[in-house]
Amino acid sequence: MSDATNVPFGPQHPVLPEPIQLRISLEDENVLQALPALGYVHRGIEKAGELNDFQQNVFLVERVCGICSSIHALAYCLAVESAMGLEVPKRADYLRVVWMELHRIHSHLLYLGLLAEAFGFESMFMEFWRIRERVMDLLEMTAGNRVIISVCTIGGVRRDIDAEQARTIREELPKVREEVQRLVDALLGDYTVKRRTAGKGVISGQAALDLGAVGPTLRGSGVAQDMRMAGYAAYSELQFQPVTFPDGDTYSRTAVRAYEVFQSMDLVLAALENLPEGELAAKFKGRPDGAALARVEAPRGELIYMVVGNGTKNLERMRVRVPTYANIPALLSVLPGCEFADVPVVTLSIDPCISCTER
Amino acid sequence: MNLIQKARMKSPWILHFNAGSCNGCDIEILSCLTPVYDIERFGAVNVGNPKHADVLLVTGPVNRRNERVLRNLYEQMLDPKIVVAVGTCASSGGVFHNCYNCLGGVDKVIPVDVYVPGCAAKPETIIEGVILGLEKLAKMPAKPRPGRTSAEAEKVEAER
Amino acid sequence: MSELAAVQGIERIEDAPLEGLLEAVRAYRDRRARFITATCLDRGERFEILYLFDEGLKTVAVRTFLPKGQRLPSITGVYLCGFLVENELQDLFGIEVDGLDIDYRGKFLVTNTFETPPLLKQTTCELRPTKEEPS
Amino acid sequence: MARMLRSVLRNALSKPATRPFPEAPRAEFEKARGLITFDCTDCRFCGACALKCPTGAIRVVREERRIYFEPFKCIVCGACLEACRFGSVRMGPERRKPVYEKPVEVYAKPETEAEPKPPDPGA
Amino acid sequence: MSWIDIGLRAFLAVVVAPWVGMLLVGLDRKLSARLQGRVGPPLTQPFYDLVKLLAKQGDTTSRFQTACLVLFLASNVVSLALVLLGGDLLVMLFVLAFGAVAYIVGGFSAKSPYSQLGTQRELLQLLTYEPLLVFLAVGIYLRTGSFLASAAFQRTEPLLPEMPVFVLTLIAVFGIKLRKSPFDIASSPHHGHQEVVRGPLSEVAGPSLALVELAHWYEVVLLVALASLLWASPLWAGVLVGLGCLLASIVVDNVAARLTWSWMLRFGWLVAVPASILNLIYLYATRGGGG
Repeated sequence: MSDATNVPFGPQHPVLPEPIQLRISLEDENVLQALPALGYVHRGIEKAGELNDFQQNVFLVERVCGICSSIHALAYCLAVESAMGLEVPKRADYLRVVWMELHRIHSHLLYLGLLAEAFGFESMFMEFWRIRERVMDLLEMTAGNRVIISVCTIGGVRRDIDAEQARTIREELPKVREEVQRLVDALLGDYTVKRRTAGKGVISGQAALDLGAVGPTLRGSGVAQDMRMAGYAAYSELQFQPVTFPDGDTYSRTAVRAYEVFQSMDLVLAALENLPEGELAAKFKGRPDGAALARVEAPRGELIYMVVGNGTKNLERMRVRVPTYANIPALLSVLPGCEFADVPVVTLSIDPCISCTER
Repeated sequence: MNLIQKARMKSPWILHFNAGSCNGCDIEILSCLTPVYDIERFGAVNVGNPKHADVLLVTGPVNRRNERVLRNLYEQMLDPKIVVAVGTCASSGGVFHNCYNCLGGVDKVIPVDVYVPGCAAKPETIIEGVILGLEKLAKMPAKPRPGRTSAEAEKVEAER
Repeated sequence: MSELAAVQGIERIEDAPLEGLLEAVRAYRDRRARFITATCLDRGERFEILYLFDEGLKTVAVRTFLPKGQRLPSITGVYLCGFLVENELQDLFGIEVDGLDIDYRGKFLVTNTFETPPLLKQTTCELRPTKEEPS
Repeated sequence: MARMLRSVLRNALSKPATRPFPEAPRAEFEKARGLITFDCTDCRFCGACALKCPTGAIRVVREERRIYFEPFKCIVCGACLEACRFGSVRMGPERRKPVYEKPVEVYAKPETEAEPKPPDPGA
Repeated sequence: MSWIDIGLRAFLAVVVAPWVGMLLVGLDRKLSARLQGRVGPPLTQPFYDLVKLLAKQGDTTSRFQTACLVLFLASNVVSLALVLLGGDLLVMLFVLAFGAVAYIVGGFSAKSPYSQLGTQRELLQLLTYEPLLVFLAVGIYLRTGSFLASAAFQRTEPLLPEMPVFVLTLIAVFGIKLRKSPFDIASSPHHGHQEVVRGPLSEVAGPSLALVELAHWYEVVLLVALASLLWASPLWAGVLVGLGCLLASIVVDNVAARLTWSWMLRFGWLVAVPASILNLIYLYATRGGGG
């Protein structure tokens, strides 16, 4: 076997929950080259965003990606609000933080489980997803739906968290935290896990910046950059320090996400603690006229929405730049030279979200 | 109920294909496998290989590029088989009804046996959907159909 | 409206002529700015293209105007990671990009089965393919 | 590995986390977004719900004084609920069940209920 | 051995064993589920899987591969019969290896790249566990003076206390043969959450896949029988040793990630083989004492 074998990795592949195709050339079990073939999830949401009413778009953009759905909605709402010059009530800002961070917890737990499954650690996958269900219950209790929680609306939020629910969250999160702590210790301290992740797919900090990487991929390479530092919603009033790990390998990226789970729990509790009274959503008249750009931190990294309004109920342009889109070049730069067995692990280490990427 | 019907009811092997979904339904399908819902109680396992599967769970509104992939996967599955469209998008296109690259529902491409509602479909509903589909699967004829010739199989493989 | 006056959330927009685009982008590269993405708007006669960069959590932009029918120089020589978005421009706006590092030739996200590129204003909602996708 | 060993042994010795479903389904959350139904008693057939619906699941025919609702297009976002000024849209926490055929639900004013329903347009 | 005895044992090996194997496989799945905090499938699940696979229509597996799988199944049955009839362990190993090679040849005959890659890994697995089994046979020979399984069965003293390393290598062999972490390199059982999908079985479908499932049932019983040679009298102690090895491999499966083939080869040849040899040296040196 001296000549290269071509393996079409995907679009339907059990390790990948989503249809992306990586065309991989292998020499024995070593990857020579990997190129993505996209387009299996491209729906045309940017165009649909111009055809819909700008308020209906909130529901559309939530479905760009189901895993970070509410964060998409938040980014869109922030962009439209800033284009319209709307002031969001304080309570809505804090409630947004609660939901966004709950969403981040569920997304990161999902990632940790999927990564474990990528290297055949079934029981670890099951454990993470078992705990994740408790966060999903919190989301369903407060927002009425498990995955696509649909809480953001232009001007504020659509639902309230009452005292009873806030108490449930405050009681539940420390228990979840304890279990996650135990599992994260088991995951990050495990010999077999270290063998499969440490030193795999190394991206240096400078390379990550040059390739435009964002989010945990960037922070896993030791670059402390997190859009929450920019202080949208209520983040400016909450204590916030980005989590970084220096090594730039799969292990570091996993560790960043693991510790961000704890950080998010702290943020949820802090936001509930300081939850001000007040309106849920600002009333508004009129339509967006003018352009605005909003950058928020989704679980996978920096998410950017740019809206251009023209004074009608339809937008002139809705532009979405999602985190995975920015992380793919970094992924492609590390795949050549990997073993084939490491391809799923390294691919998952950027936590790819293809439905985001292709919109 | 004879033995074969009972075995079919008790051993649904699942293939999951994401035909352009937002991931919401996909993670809910994965949730079905996990301890809280544990679909393996019903003998279901996610096999990830069309040749082994009995139940095809499709999510998403089906876009132009994966239409062919979906059709091939359906072709490669051996009879008897059922198709479960999971979620609103897979049933009718849902929120993507005016997206240019979407066909709007799995039933535009392959015959669908069960529609599972929800955006995203809840794990309980997905389990109910699979069970509902199995009732249909068990009743399918047990008569063997001549297998695909190897030349045809190769053609399908080449297209994949 | 044929061009953006100002964009909320973008610190400054620097106009660059088409031939000076690469130089302007390279200046950001030299300042170690992180390339975010490019955004294209269909402005009738021409395209308005914004290249967004991150400088310490601030967003800055280089803007250029591309008359329809002309070719766009690729920035992949400066920022390699631009290849994704430039392929997207080819697909969705029908812009031809010169010197693209990894070129999918208009088959990146969609195969060219539409009469007009999907994101152009003239393309309407009832967009259906005009020919079969080549297999 | 030792830590994981403790974890799996604890699992083996304690009750499984699995919810008994479908034998004993768990109650839905009070505020769950589930079943959308229409109550046409006060409905003016203004079509605000259909206009706000992001998926086109609702079709209001004023002349027939009927609402055609396709539940398998509905994403249960609740936009219709917020749009309706007459309280005609209801949302309950129940889950909608999977089916073999996609139905089209037809709603009319209670007094016109006696009339024969027109054939389903989507069926 | 009388003819009745032989007939009874053959009946045991060919007819009763698969049912036992089915229950063991079911137990394996149930236990794995419980370790993961789930309820898991019923014990008889493998049986329903088999019936369903047999009733599937339109097998797309190539005839050649199906023939290879029939050989694989047959070799497993014959190997088991050889052990239960007290036959020569070396012959048994040869037959077993023959079946494994048939399986590999079948895997290589399929065109899919997953099948190709998976089969290469399968070959490496064969290279890892085969020497361990040969050393086990040699160990038994050094104590009983014979390669016949019957010699081990008739021995009154347990072999285990003098051959502790072989229990560990057997657990590894269980892991490799039953496709468990960290050795589930070529294919994973039941769920193909693997970069090579289901490796050599990627192209196998319907009734042909049922053959593999059936062969798997025999395989489990065979492995338990091999382990039970280490404590052959009373026989229930041996069976307990076998089940203990199975249990250990299930637990290891649930506390370890899948590793790579290079790790497996290193483990096999740099750890397990030298340890086996050390144990053999000890057995050789104390040859007179044990008798």
